[in-house]
Amino acid sequence: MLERSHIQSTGFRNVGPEGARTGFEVRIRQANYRSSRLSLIEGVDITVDGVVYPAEGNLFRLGDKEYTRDELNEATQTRLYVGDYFTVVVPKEGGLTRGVHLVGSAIRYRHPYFPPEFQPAIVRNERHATIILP
Amino acid sequence: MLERSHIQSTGFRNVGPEGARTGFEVRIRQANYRSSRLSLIEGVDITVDGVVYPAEGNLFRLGDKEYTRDELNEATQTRLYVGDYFTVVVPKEGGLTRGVHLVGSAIRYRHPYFPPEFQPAIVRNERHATIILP
Amino acid sequence: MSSFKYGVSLYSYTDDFGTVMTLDDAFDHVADTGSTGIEILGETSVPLYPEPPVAWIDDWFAKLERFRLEPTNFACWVDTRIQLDRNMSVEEGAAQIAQDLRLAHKLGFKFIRPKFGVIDHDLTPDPIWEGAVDRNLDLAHELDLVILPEIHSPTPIRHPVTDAYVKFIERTGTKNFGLMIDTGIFQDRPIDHWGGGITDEIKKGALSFLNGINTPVEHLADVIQYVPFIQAKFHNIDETLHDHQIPWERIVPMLKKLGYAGYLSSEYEGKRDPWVAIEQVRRQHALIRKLEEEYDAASMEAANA
Amino acid sequence: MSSFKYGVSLYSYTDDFGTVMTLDDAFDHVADTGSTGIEILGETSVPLYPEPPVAWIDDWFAKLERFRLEPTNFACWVDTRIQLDRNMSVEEGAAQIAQDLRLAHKLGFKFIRPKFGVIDHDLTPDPIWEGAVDRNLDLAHELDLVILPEIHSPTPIRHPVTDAYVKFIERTGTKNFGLMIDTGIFQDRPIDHWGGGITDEIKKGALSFLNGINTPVEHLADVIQYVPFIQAKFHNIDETLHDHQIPWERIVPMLKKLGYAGYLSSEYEGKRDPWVAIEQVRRQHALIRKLEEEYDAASMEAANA
Ligand SMILES: [Mn+2]
Ligand SMILES: [Mn+2]
Repeated sequence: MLERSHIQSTGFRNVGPEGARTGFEVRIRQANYRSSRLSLIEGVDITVDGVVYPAEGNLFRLGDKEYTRDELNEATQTRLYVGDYFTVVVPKEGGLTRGVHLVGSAIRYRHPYFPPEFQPAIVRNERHATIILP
Repeated sequence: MLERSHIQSTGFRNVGPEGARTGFEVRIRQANYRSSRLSLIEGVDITVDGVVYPAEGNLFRLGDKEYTRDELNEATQTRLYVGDYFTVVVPKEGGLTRGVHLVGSAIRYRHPYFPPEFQPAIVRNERHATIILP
Repeated sequence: MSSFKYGVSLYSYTDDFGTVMTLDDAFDHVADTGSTGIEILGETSVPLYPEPPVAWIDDWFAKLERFRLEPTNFACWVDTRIQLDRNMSVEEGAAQIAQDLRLAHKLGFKFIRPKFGVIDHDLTPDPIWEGAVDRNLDLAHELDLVILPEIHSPTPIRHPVTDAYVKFIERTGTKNFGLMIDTGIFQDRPIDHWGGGITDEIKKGALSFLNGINTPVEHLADVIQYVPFIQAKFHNIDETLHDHQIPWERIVPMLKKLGYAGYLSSEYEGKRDPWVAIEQVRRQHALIRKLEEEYDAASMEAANA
Repeated sequence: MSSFKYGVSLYSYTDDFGTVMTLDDAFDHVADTGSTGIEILGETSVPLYPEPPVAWIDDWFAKLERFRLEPTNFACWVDTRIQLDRNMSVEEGAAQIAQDLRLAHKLGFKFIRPKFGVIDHDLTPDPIWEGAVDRNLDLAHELDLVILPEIHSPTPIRHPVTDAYVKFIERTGTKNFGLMIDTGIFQDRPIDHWGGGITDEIKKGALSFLNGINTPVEHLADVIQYVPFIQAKFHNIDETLHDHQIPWERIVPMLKKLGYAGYLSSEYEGKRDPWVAIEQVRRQHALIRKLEEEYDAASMEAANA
């Protein structure tokens, strides 16, 4: 089972070798009521302590596979299922400091059954989450 | 998975044939942090809309087996596991009316590692729950 | 006297599913309401949709039997704006519907509800809908399934979108295409806690979502002959069994008067706090059953007078 | 320089387990803290305790490998007041401990913590404890396990109960019995949100539970030679990594000074709202690791000066 908040406590961590971190990642649950073809997800913006890391620079990971924004648009037959999570990988030299951070996510969903002016629909979440290993 | 409240929405229902109900039952999750030998549970009082149905008159059901209070005391090797629920069966001619009721439960736990003056420890819960079929 | 069938759509448990509830739990909750029918969202409830594992399908039928439930409607989607730079063709739309018909049939369902992408603010479905459905009428007939687009707020009953569906039925004479009514169209008071998937931006831009479009229940008479299934949308029922948005005290007598004997399948769409939906669905069943019994009792009395 | 080992007790996830969390999830949460050890409550975490299915045991070891965790302490109970009208005999107590030793060993644990029933307000353990343990020292030795009673608030380090355990160790010369410290004994400010199992009646009658008994951290020196494992009890750590009850800034340097190199196994016992424990445990690990690094850096500096 996943945490109710979109952003999960577990999975918030630095990436890359200790002492030479290359970035951090955030685990997010499927925030829609139905599973989504990846091509309907136009990327995810991440905010940490007020600093925005826009979708354009982030990778989207599902299982073992990482996707750029262009690759998401091609993945019409791969689904993010309800009850599953994905991970947003954010490049940032040195990673994040140890401690509690205010983390935000903005998932850009395209819902074909919403009127064109509401595309993409931005689904937001914000919470505190903790980096244990700097 | 069970509801966080001890008293569950599902499982609150009348028992006995329609039109000639003999009582009602309430489903309650294991409210302790560890599994309990049934002999450590000294019964469960139920309250509905202010009317108390004391443990002495109720049956305790785990799986398919029903226990009186004396039978609970004998069941030293049967356990109510964490993540599991039990059902309290309350005799009441005609059952309960259709609609939302205020339901309370008071589980009488005996915790051997608490001082003798705190035996049994009464664990209470209260919530609204709905009878659908009168 | 004809009577309603009672069911629950697992849409009611949105956000609970995957955080506090498994599919097994959902079956238990639905069955304990006294329902006979279960409605699912294909993509949501079926693991590895569109190709669930064989073991899961076996377990699906074992659960139906154990909980004494029959599959009712299988909700699905035609994602017309499938990619940023292109829309689905009629062929792709038809293939999507065929896939859902076959899966729904394999799982024992009677209806599918494809949700088409729209092209404008009026929620006009992408014009591929007609060709995509047309090409599937024979398959639906063969599999004994009815394809039901949903009449959903802010689209009322008397509206070009609904008219186009009715015209299609009349033109083709098909029995495998009909209308599903979502009772959200009768909402006559504002929603306090929205549990649908829309964002703050959309709420600001489309107040009809929140205020309700208050379709007169009398308009049901226009289309009831084409309505074999109803989603009983609601948002908040309090401890006195008072619904704060949906006028059941007008909907139930009208449906009874029109002889509706199909499902009322609960679609809770209120506050998304964990576990709230379980209790809300139970309240709705208590409320609608009470109103139905009151109507029946009054009819009986009138007949005996 | 010796350093702590980091672990988590699944007691931290009380109330989450079975409502929002499976055992698989718990492994994931523990591993993601960077821990190497997992502590369980036998009766809580092991299905069909004391006889888990063979398939579950296989899966247990598969999970340990997948999440790279080692089993640390296995918490268990000696329910002396087993029935309303009688207490356990020494033989029954010994059989209970033997059963837990065997199961803990089968699952790869290094320690068991039997919680004995008590006979008075001072929490004096039922006198059967000594005979029941004595009869198991050979078995514990054979299985390479250490039996650890817990020094738990309101019982401090300098107290007849602790003294009796130490006397037992000295008399028998055993290496298979020791002390577990629960850091709740160092609590020096009142608890705002209690997540333990006690009721309102007990809270009113035993304020030391809530206010803390403020055992001086210096007293650790008396017993540290007998302490191979510590439960890192805590209740509330805020966004600035400030613990509102437990003085880690005094505990960590004292443990380092005493050369403690065993586990600190998180025992969250605060607010029991769903999912709160997951984040609280992470904060505790960030806090203790920070204090340990600060101590190490200061020692290094002093050595280099
Ligand atoms: Mn609907
Ligand atoms: Mn402890």
